[in-house]
Amino acid sequence: MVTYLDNNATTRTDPDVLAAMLPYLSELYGNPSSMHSFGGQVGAAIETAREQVASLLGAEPTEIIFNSCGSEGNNTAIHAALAAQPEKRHIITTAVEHPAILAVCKHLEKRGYQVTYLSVNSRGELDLMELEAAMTGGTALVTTMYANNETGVIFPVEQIGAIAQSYGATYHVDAVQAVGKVPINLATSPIDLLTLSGHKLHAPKGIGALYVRKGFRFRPFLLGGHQERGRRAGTHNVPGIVGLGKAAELAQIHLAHVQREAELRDMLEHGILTTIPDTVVNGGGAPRLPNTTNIGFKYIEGEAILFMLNREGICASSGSACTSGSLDPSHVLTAMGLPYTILHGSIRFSLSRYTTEAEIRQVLTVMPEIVERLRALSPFNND
Amino acid sequence: MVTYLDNNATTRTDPDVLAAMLPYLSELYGNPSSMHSFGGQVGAAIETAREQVASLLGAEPTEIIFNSCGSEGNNTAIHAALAAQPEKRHIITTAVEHPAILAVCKHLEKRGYQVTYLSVNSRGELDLMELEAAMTGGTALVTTMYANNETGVIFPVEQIGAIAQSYGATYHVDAVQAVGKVPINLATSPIDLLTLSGHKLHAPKGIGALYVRKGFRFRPFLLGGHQERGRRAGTHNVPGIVGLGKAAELAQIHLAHVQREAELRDMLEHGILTTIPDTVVNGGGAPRLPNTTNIGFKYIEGEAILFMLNREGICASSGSACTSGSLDPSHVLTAMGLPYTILHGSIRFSLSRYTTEAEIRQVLTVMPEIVERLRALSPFNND
Amino acid sequence: MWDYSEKVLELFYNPINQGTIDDPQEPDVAVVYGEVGSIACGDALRLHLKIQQSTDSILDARFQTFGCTSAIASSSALTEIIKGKTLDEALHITNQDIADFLGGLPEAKMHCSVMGQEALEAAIYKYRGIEVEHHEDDDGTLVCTCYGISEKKIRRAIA
Ligand SMILES: Cc1ncc(COP(=O)(O)O)c(C=O)c1O
Ligand SMILES: Cc1ncc(COP(=O)(O)O)c(C=O)c1O
Ligand code: FES
Ligand code: FES
Repeated sequence: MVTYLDNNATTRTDPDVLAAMLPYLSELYGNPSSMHSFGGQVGAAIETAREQVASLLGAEPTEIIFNSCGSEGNNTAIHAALAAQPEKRHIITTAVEHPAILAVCKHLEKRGYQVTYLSVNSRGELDLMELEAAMTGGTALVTTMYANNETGVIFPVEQIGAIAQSYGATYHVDAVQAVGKVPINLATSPIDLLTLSGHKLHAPKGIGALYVRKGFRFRPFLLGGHQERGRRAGTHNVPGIVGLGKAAELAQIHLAHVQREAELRDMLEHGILTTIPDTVVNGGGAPRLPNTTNIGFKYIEGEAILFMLNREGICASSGSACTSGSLDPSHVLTAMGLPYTILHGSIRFSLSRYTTEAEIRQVLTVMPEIVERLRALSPFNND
Repeated sequence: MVTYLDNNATTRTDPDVLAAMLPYLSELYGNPSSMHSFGGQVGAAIETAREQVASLLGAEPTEIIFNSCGSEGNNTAIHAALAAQPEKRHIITTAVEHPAILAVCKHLEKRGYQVTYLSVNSRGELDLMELEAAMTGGTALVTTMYANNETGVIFPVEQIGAIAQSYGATYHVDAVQAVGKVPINLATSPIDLLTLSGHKLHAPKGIGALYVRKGFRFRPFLLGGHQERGRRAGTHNVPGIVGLGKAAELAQIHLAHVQREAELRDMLEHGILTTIPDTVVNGGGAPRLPNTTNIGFKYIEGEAILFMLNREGICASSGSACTSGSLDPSHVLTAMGLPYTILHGSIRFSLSRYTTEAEIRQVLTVMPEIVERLRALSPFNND
Repeated sequence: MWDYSEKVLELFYNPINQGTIDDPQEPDVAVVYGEVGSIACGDALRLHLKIQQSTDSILDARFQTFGCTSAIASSSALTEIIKGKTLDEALHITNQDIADFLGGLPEAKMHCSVMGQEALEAAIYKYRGIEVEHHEDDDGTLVCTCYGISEKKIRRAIA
């Protein structure tokens, strides 16, 4: 068995989630859009799942659109927001968003949109004054994360949303890393659109959802059939939807115990910082998700650390999984203005409800020697 | 148990497919983009699936992009084709395409594109002279189905592709209904882009693939992370991909026995036509998929027939599943210029490799009485 | 996950010839080091050579590397390859030789081997008193040079 501390990359499908899905991967294979009751009965399962997801978010079931992943949710939200106010050509986002936001914004810049990328300070926090200063009457969309995938730093979404609202801009939140880890109540929030992804909260890969506030003039991104009340074409991913519903239900229960994850995370952080010199918690001074820590190990390189951890059966990451093919340092840590010694040597550990104290102890046991060995190789050590 | 004759709407996930997926829904939950070998090992499974899908199509593995469904494939293909030749503003498609093509074309018309909708004759066939006449140097894209979902009528894709090619247009084929039912060899074809959807060939819902010919200047539709070599963002739907790979492998084996399906289909057609008066096979004169029949029952209404069949545990459909919320007659049958008596009273039976002779006999047993009862109610009967 | 060969992983987990070389202050023996990269670009290699002056050959080689798995393995491989070679022979070693010694490198990681070749050149040129271009910024901090100077060589290596 591995020690899996890479839950911000993806999570284990909860066995109860899989159990809920299985009938829809075998006997109950009908198409919910079909006219026969064999297909129709599946429709009821989808509506139950919609209620479960809505309940986790404090939303209404009709405000939930099922789709295929967080990236689709982000792409869809941006396009929908621009379509809702086509005369406005300005977007505000942050420098530390996920590629599924940044790549769309870069693309739109080529199409004549103006994009403001808000900066973050060394703790990974936004400056709301900078946001206010960037807002104009031509701002169609403000899109920010709820919590950062690399550092876990939480943005003040309520305040950001209030500012967006006062300028008549749509506010979209990429909550892929936040859903299931912090309580969210959209009923009382200024958030218009919110993205979540199943596989980050113990549902399977290949399913996601987009929250669209009731009354929002939504335009679909994937065009075709009338599924999801014409808001997302494509035959329903019934097992995935049922799984996401169950996962949402379980996440809601688990939210009450998330403090345990934070305690294990703190134990990990404290252990590393006290036993290994020249280490620092990136974003440590800011409000953070309970499950995430991003630690900089000076003078050594992240990939080398990961391979050493890998040999011990410990899964962690540097940067986000979907950019791990790239050799550039994390755009998030770069935006935080961290020194090079930290930029190239930072590791993210992300816990889940399955993480045990024994696993944390294992990391604390092996980590000092790994760092020592790599530092012994490094020309920069003790320079 | 139901008699499931709605396999063009969706199919049962093959138990072997589910078995192949299960490890990736439980222990092997890693993200293939991660740096640790726990995630990395999953990448190998994805590449195996890619080879399986490529093999079914006579394509190379690098030509396969995994995505979430047929609708996404169709949306992506159209956008990619237009992005590849941005100066060209003309699209040619047919009047009988799936909504996932037609809705995109309608949308693009509003954006300044010119779209030609080729007509079909009463057998559902295209006129290649009409295609030739519509082609211009400004035609960016020709997009047609391989086989129609409602009638099973097969288009001459090789000939269409040759014409498109000679005018420098991209040729996209919506092969959602054809893959696994007819042999396809893309190595020797003029097809540039081809869409398939897993749940139509005994893979689960929520997974699809787009074939992109090597050398085609592809632009992604879903932007974000570097998955699928930068061609489709979003964490890989690993269980879905593995399932699609297995389903492709099984489909290739099954292709050798598809004649049995055609025989059962012919038995159904022949039985209905000989025992029930005023019936006709829509598209019957054209080359068709082995598993599909679309039968017009004059003087009665399709939905009523479906409900009667449903009471007997028989699943069939009128029109396509994803437009079944709509009350308009099928756009496919309408384009074929069929008389109103047939337009409103047509039923599609679509078989699969699971269909048994007993099931066909059951339909043949109940159908005459159903039609008789409904006709007895009808004011048009024996007009 | 990078597709590293067994050899890469072996030399990463158990690198040979790591460290520095003390100058023994013996006649006919010189100790030099060559350096490429910087902490800013995420890769840096300091290659130490012990040279027998009369034969113009390499008696010993050691490395210090800040970098990824393949950078560490490439450095270790390089020291193995060049030991016993004359300096002229060593100058003919290409990054492809390093990659071959390692049983291949992923395409995106070829530059890690280029770094080895460049450090070797730097060390030998320094020993021979040949000026090498320095890629220092105005304020004296190293800018990211490993891509700038390596781009063509990477292409050559991949082609
Ligand atoms: C011909 C055709 N194209 C596209 C689709 C859309 O596929 P999906 O439902 O997987 O998005 C379907 C089926 O619904 C179809 O029959
Ligand atoms: C903050 C954030 N947004 C979006 C995504 C994309 O989600 P998915 O991989 O489901 O497309 C991720 C995860 O990869 C994420 O961490
Ligand atoms: S009478 Fe019911 S649909 Fe028209
Ligand atoms: S040394 Fe730069 S990635 Fe290996």
